Amino acid sequence: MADAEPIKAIVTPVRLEYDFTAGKAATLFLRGLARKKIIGARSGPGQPVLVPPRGADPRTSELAAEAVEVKDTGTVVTYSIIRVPSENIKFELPYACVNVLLDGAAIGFFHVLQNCPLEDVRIGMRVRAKWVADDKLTTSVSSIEYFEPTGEPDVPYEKLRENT
Amino acid sequence: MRDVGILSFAQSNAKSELRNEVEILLPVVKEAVKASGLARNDIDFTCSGSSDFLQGQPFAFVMALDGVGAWPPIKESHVEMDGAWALYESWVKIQTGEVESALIYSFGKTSPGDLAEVLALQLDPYCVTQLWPDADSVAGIQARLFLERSGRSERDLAEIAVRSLADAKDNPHAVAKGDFDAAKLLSEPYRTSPLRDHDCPTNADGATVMVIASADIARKHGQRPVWIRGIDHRIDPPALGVRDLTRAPSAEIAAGKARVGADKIDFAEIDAPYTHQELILREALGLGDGVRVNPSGGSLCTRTLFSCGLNRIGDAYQRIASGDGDRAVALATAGHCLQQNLVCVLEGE
Amino acid sequence: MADAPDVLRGPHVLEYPFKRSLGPVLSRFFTSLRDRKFEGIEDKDGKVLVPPQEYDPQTGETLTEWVPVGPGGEIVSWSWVSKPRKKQPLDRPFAYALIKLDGADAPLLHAVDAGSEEKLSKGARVVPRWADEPKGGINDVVCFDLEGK
Amino acid sequence: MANLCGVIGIGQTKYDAKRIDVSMPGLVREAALRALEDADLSFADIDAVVIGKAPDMFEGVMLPENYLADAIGATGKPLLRVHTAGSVGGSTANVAMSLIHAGIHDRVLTIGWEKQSESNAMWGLTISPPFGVAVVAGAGGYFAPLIHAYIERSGAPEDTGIRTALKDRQNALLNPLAHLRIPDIDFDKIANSPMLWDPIRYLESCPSSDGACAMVLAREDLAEQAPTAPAWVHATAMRSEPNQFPGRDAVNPQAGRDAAADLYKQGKISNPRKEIDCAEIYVPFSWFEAMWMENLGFAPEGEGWKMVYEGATALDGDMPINMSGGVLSSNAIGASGMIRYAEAAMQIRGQAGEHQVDGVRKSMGHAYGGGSQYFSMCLFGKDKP
Repeated sequence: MADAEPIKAIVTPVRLEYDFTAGKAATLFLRGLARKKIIGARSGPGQPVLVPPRGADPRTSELAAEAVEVKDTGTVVTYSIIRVPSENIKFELPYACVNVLLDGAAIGFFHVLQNCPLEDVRIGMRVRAKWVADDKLTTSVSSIEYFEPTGEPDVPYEKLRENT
Repeated sequence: MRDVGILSFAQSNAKSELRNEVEILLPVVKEAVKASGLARNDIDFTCSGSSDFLQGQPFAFVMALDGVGAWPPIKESHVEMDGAWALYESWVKIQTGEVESALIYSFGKTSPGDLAEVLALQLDPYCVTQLWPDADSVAGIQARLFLERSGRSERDLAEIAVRSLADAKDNPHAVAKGDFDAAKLLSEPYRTSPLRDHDCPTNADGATVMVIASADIARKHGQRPVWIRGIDHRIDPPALGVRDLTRAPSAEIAAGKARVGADKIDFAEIDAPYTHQELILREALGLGDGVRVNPSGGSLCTRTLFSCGLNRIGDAYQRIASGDGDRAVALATAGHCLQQNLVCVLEGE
Repeated sequence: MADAPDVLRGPHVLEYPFKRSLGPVLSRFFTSLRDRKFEGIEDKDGKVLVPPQEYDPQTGETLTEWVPVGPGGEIVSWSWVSKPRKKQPLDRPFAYALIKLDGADAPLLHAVDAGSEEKLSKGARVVPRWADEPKGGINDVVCFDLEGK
Repeated sequence: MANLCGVIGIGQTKYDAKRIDVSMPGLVREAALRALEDADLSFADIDAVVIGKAPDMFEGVMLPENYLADAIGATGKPLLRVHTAGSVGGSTANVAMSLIHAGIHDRVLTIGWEKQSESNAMWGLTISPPFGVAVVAGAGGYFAPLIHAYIERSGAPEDTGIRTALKDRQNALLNPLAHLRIPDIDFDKIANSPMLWDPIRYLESCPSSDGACAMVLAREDLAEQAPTAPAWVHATAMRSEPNQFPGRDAVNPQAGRDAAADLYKQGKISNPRKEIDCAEIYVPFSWFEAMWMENLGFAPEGEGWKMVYEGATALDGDMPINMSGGVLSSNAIGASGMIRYAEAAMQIRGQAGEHQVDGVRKSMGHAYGGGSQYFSMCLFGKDKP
């Protein structure tokens, strides 16, 4: 024992369990996903629709609690091709991570894009949510398996600039 | 030093809160801003306090910006500490002359995690955390040493709990409250000896918000100005075996710097999560037996971690503002066994 | 949103095996523990600290004087845990205690397996119960037992 | 501002992927002691400590500064812990400076640190709550889309990022403390390095480092007595804005523009590119140099990439940026912002060794964090303001 190597490092495992609460606005959104609907929220009529909603309109800090359904189609406002592995991420590498401005929403929504060659991914591309099978729908963003191209003509960048 | 006055204070405390931090903060910020008489955009500086580990999510304070009026961009800072230290940073900022007013907020959710285990991560990560001592046991070790040194009894501790719970009845924001009998409490089993349930804090979820300003603005506010007459904070060494756990030298130094003893203290609001800690802090602050402590019920009845220190200062402010006393001391604590303390002396005009 | 739905809740687990490099002081302390020996370090006032601190708690000066201590010691203070948690060192009621090892001045926090709280007192003598296969770490000491148990 | 503040001591650790030779206290202390040595002071001379780091989850210790109190000589003193995401190293220093400006303390020690090897930054940055799906892989996953948007807007040539990376990696060879020092670095080596998050290549990304950086600050009369002439603080600025909202320009954020405007106004700077001699800017991914040149007003909007192309940001250019090798060469997250400040101050004090720019009279430090939401900046001068 005496001539064993000195201890230079120790491993201290930490495992903490939390009972996470989603909050009111996010609950509306998540319950919508289980019904194949994308529900955003706004602070009042004429105000921008936030998806996913976090409870407030960040520009005004007014409560954004009015539920508004948006479409499951949208436009890629920006993207990245992910080629680096990361813990907690389940997609096969490489994959396209896209920020989608859903039709009817005022802020972009991050998800993955599939059924599209990586070299074709571009800003302005029209996409649609691919939902999981009805019996797999849950109160989770994973109810949307991925986004895929619709084949519609691209939206010119100038129209999107505000949202990048 | 420039005179700095408190313009308003608002709080939200609940045993368990299902809203997210944005949803909790938003109405409390609105209430405090409205009561300050200032428009949100006219408040020069913003500073917040919170801890990522309570929720188990890094950067919780980043999302909180949605609910606190951060557009157009604000001069803002965040301490990974109780909001009382955010108040300190804001007070310093006003002292520099760069700003005239500040919004301070803090939030904490103790309910999502197993707090006893979460707080073990605050101990020595090499030699102590892996034994997973829960916070109540660590406080119990301190309590036993204190009772032995001071000659106080478990009955003295129970009476602190009885008094705090009774006082909390008048505080609509208090989470635990009611009429209890010391003898009956003492017949209950120990939780972590020598502490029983009544000696340990009732943890809560919530937020606190305060608005402060320099003298000219504070005087225009209309209601009785309440001034921050002294504010200071200090820290003791971390190792539990190294310090005298029966005393809080950091609180003592801070009390001296904040000039607690310069004049008569009418009452105190002390962030003492455990009954015996109130007695340790009473000594450190040099408070006589006649000084009323924690008319709000204190952190024993409502401990919204990372928010309850600022909450005590806010409670003291509200009491003075409403005319119930002229000079008060408030204390916020952090770390195990009162390791770090902030002392704030408030005075009504 | 008058008919706000019941707010969703779900389990969230934060888990990581943090790897801690030790530096010279903790490395020596844990290596000694692996060899079933306690060592402390002297602070600037000549007090022996266990676990060893890298720096003087009051002045921040570097500490270098090692002193063998223990293995036995006495209880300075304790708190009785009647309902142990899963992560805690023992699965039956036990005490967390500050233990002053023989030759040390500052006490060390560890668990004491006494069976019942009545057997504990200030000054009670304890001895370490070593792990079957010490690996170098505070858990090389499973807990302390009352001496002569 | 009422009271002047000077930087009189600077200390940094050697940055490395894994500083397995030290504990957390040992790491932080290495920087603190070097800063004290530079100022010819000891812990006893320090009135207060202001410390910053990014999320506690990186090390798995809650409020680690409480555990570190004696290692950093804070016993019996005020100890403040700042956390403003990636900008924290800068904002920590700003808070420490405000203690001197306010006349509250005479000498303050400020420290930024991170020991990322205790866990894994990619884990720490992708912790996501239930009901979500992690799609954004680490910081690169978040910032790569912004770079795409920048390219789309500005028409910047696609090798802009490679050029910045080459410049920073060459500068790092002149800085003995830098984590990544690649002796045979050249354009092709960067261009051929693996693409991680399009358009960010491996060698266009910051590493994950262990390290700490510390500064000793002092009030005017004490700073004048320092063994090495101080870098005077001419101005500090901080701004924050929400993460995501309709119409938010995340490529050229308003908070950054406002902070820069505030800094220049306080520092009486009318033409930053002319009047500031060099700057250390927070560039964790190569393209951000071009983007921040615009945000900081060194270049007109859409033309930041031209400064990179023209070599203006090189060590011998008219606006040297990241002489130390920058965040691309050493990234201990909680320290990174303070390193920017410290390196900018070292340029004023003539302490930058092989990466020293001649005749620096004014320099700037910059940090940002969150989703390009948090900004902190500092302007230093050789002369008093």
